[in-house]
Amino acid sequence: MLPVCVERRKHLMRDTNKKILEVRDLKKQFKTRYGILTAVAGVTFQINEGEIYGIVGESGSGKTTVGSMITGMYKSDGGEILYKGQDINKPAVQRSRESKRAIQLVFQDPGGSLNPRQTIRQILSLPLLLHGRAKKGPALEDKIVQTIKKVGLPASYLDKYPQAIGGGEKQLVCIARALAPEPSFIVLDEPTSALDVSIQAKITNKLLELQKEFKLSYLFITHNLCLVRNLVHRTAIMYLGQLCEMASTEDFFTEPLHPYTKMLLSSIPVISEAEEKYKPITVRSIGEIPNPINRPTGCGFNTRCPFARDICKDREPEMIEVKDGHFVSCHLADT
Amino acid sequence: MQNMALFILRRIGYGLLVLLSLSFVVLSFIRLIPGDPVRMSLGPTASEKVVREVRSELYLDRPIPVQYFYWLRGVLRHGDFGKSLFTHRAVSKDIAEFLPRSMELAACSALLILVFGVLLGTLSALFRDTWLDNLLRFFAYLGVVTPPYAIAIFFLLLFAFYWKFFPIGGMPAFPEELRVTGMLTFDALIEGRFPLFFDSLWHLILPAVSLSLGSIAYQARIHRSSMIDNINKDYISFARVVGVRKTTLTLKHLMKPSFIPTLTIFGLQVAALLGNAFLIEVIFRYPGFSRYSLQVIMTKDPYGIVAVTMVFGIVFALVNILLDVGVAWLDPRVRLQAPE
Amino acid sequence: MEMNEDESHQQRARPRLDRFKRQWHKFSSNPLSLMGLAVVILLILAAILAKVVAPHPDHSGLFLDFSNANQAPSLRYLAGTDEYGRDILSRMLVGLRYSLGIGLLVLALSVPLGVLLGAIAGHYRHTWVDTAIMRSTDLFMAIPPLILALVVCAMFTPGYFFAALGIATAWWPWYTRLTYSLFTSLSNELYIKYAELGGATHWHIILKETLPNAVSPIFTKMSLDMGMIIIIASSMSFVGLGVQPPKPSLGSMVAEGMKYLPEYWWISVFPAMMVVLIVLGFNLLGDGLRDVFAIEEI
Amino acid sequence: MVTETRLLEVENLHVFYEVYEGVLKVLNGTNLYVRRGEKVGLIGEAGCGKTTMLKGIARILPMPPAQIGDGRICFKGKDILDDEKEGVRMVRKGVSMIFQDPTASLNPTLTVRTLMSDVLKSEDPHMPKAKRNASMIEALERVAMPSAQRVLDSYSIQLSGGMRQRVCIAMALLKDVDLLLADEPTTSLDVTIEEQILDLLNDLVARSQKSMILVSHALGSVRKMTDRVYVMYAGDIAESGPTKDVFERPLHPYTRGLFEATPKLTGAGVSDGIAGEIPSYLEPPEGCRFSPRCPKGMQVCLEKKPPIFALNNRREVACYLYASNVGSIS
Repeated sequence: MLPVCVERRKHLMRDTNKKILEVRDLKKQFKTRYGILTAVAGVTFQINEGEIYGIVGESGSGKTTVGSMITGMYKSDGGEILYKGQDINKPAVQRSRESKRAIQLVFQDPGGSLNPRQTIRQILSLPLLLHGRAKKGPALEDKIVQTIKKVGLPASYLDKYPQAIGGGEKQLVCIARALAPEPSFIVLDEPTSALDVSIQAKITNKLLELQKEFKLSYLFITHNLCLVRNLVHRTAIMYLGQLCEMASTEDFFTEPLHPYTKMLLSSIPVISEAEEKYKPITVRSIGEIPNPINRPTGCGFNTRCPFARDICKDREPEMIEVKDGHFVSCHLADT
Repeated sequence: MQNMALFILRRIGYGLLVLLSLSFVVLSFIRLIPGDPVRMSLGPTASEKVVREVRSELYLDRPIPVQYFYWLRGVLRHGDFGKSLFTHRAVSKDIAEFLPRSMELAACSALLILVFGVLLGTLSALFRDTWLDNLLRFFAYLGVVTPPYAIAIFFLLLFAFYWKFFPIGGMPAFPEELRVTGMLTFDALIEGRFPLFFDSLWHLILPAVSLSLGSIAYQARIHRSSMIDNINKDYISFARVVGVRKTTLTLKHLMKPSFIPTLTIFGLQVAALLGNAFLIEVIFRYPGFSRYSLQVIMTKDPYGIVAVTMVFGIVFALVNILLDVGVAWLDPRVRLQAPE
Repeated sequence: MEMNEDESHQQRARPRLDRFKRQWHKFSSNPLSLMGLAVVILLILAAILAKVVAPHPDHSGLFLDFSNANQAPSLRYLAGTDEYGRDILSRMLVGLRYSLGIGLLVLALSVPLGVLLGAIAGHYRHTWVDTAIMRSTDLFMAIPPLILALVVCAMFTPGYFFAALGIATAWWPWYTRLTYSLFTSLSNELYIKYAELGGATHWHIILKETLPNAVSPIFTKMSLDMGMIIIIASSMSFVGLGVQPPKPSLGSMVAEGMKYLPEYWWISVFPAMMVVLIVLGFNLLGDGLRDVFAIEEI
Repeated sequence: MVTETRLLEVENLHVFYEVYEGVLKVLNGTNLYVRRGEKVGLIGEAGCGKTTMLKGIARILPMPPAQIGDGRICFKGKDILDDEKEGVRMVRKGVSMIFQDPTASLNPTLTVRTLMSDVLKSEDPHMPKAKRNASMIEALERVAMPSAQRVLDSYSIQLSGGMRQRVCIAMALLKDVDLLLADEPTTSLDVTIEEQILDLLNDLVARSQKSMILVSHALGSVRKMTDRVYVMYAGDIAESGPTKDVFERPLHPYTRGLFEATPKLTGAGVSDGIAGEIPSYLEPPEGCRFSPRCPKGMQVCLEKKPPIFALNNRREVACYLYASNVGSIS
């Protein structure tokens, strides 16, 4: 009979649905004047075809670094990134043309991700030409008009400069640009947090619509838990470069197991009585997020965890599957 | 403080490296150009043998790296920058004689730039868009636009010839026994020779002012825009709302951050000052180092030119290092380099 | 609703023209900038038509007329005459041509080289290319610009082209530094990261993505520098390192007039005033451009 | 405990900005009041004039672009707008404010000790140094600052976001003020740190009977912290009333749209938001400024600016839908 932990690990690997992206033990460190900053310390998760996978975390949790490594912005310091089984864990420049086309990215700040000196037409023509979706000339023009119509913007916007349109519309152009090479996987790095509530709702609904229409899979990175509750199929939460808990969104919000998830859920200010009752038993937030340069030993959260015990200080917890599809990385989880 | 010392050491090391490579470039550059400086300085009458002799004495006939080696050894061992063909004596003597006089002029102008630049800048920033601000900005504009030599001529016409308020130029004779630092005004002061002190100061005012007027104007403009930037910053309104008195707010909270860009631009101004001084010294017949360097450059005197570039390079590097230290002291973000 | 959208799309609005109209509107709202532009255009015209406009065109060459030397400004000689009886106004107009010429020549020599090196160093930052280029600019900027210009210019036989070459050797590093800082700060803009991620060629990123955003500060610096260069050029011709006599240059005319202060003050004063006018024009124009482009950035 | 006397009353306040393109008519006759000991919320999307209102009250509106038109701001019964010097003196004594970005609120070139001692010196120049040090340490301990002594000697860049905001709160409460204005105090902080700061603010204000205006576009923090709330849209007050009441039964179409568009923890999906864009202040729409985007827009809304209809239980709403049932809630 296999020891318990190996049994659980085997289950982790086998999965019925077709996997589009799998990340295994991904690591990333940055050299700074004050020492080595561990941004990502071993992260493992999979994303199935047609699924919206959410990564939630506060600043310094490393969620954006994970997203950047998947799109090839940084070189990672270890671990693998498998896109449809093929390892693409190297900077974008060295990746195959196919994987560069298949994975696209939408940044948080719409204003900063559009070149102010180019018209929307020029902005959209770059991805189309780069990934061979159209040749120069009339075919390109039709493809551009078709791309901008996908996100519901009128063709007259093509002759405008980014400064001339509103924040929400700029983000729609960024989404159109990500759709241009007809990718199958899009990394969305806090796409709506720079926008107002009402425009945020429009963009979120448009993303859902596009996901169904083009059978895309998303990696949705954000710090806004309410947004994740309404948009994402499976949620993971990161703290100080490590995954703490991973589950289907329903389980994640109804039965949080990891103390940090409980603390985060109870700290969110909500706007309706129903939500108040929905929150787990309150775990009061104490202490500050530690400096990633001198990480606490053992579990990253032990400096702020009300249930921390000696074992948490010296040994790093392992990711265990407590219930079907519900993984948690905490020594006290399975008691 | 420890990383401040490291910061300075690194800058000095780097500055030396740049100066050495500069000296090599300039030395080889001179050797490559046509024309024979030795023949030019000794005149057509000198015999071929004498010319060859002088040339070998100055290692001019040897390959460039060898000549550079001997020159460097001379500099490092006993500060001998080689012989100037123009003044027919050791270049280091020329430097000792002329450099302090220019330092005096440059220091005086630098002081004027800093004091009046900041003063006018602050005034026109605090009284923004009033008549005073517009007046100061008009003069600032005039100063930036008028070349130093034009200012010198206008001042000469107005104060020296027409009103005869200031001397026309030149400097009082430098009594030999007084030479301590080589700066006439300074030596006269510390020796207590007040009539000489005032006389030399009087000769110094017109050249210093005309040299620095343009820079004062530009400095005032930079300081004014930096003050205005900082007035609208959140930390000023927060300090005001929380209850900091208006005077403390302006003198400490506003001045200190606004001084950072001012100091950086001041560094560039002083550097440009060293360069522009040569015209002023020519117009006012001021026996300074820039005039000497001009003559040396015109007569293509090899060791003279190398020495001149070295001196300007060293002064330039020192000024930059001093200012970097000043900026680092002013702005903890630079000094402490917080981890990102 | 669907139909007229396509129609409006057909008659292709010219985005670039709209942007230029907006910029012109902002530029012309500031009277000072307009004045600067007018002065600059006037000077350029005067320089081109110097021979036609000048009252005594032949005075700018070999000409002696001791009978009316050192005449005070009069109706016949608006700016008076110098010690050889040559009309100062016409010599100033021809001198203007040389001053503007040297300004453009220096920019033509230093800007392309500086911007190219700065762009390459900025794009390939933190590589050996970056260190090589930027350290060599440190070398050229180790001594004051005027001294370097003098040293280089004195190497060759004094002349108009070599004076420009001298100033250019001291001037190109400023453009390398400016372009380098622009390229490095633009490199962490998200649209540049996006282009790199997508696999765009280096050539495309430098020319099509980064340079258009760097052009406006460079352009503003060029017009501000024009004034500075003319001051330095006139200072050099003051000591005889520019245009050789008898051809007129503003700097040398001021120098010659020095000897006759204060009696024949006009020999020095009028050329100096012309230099001031040139520099004033370019500075006003430069400030106007900076305001227009600054608004563009926000 | 909230008393009836009105500490602050803003009546018909007009504020406009002269900018390059023209005149931005931001506040177009806005009314607001705060009773002594009451915590009032001000919610609305970015650019709706919340910060202009606060800065107008604290008299730190940058005067060259901003202009205060007619209208009165009565603080402790006295209008602080008519007599410039006296008004500002009263505000400086009785009102304090904290800003959204703690990093930008602290002078980067000065240590925390210099910043705080300057405030104390301006207050009472003859206070001996030892006493000043003691009150600085005490102020920092009041905001639960770990290792107060080390923080005093460090620069703002050496502190974390949460600690910087605590320093700002400590500085704001150094002098004994009646009204604390908080302009989005926790927007730039993480969720867990935000909760600590909000609890801290709650204790400090409640314990010392101060009144507070909390401005935020994060609706949850306002619901948690305030007794009464104003909803602002494009420079006008859309509606106001007791916080619990407004959050449970929003009346104004804009408030309804806002609450529906905000994603909920219970996960009932997100509405499609509010159609259209925020109007430009250069030529604000005639009548009700929300009319172009309002699903229930009527003809009268387009012509005339809706007055504020007072319903019972302190509820007020500026919308013609409720013109008929003044005094009762439909």
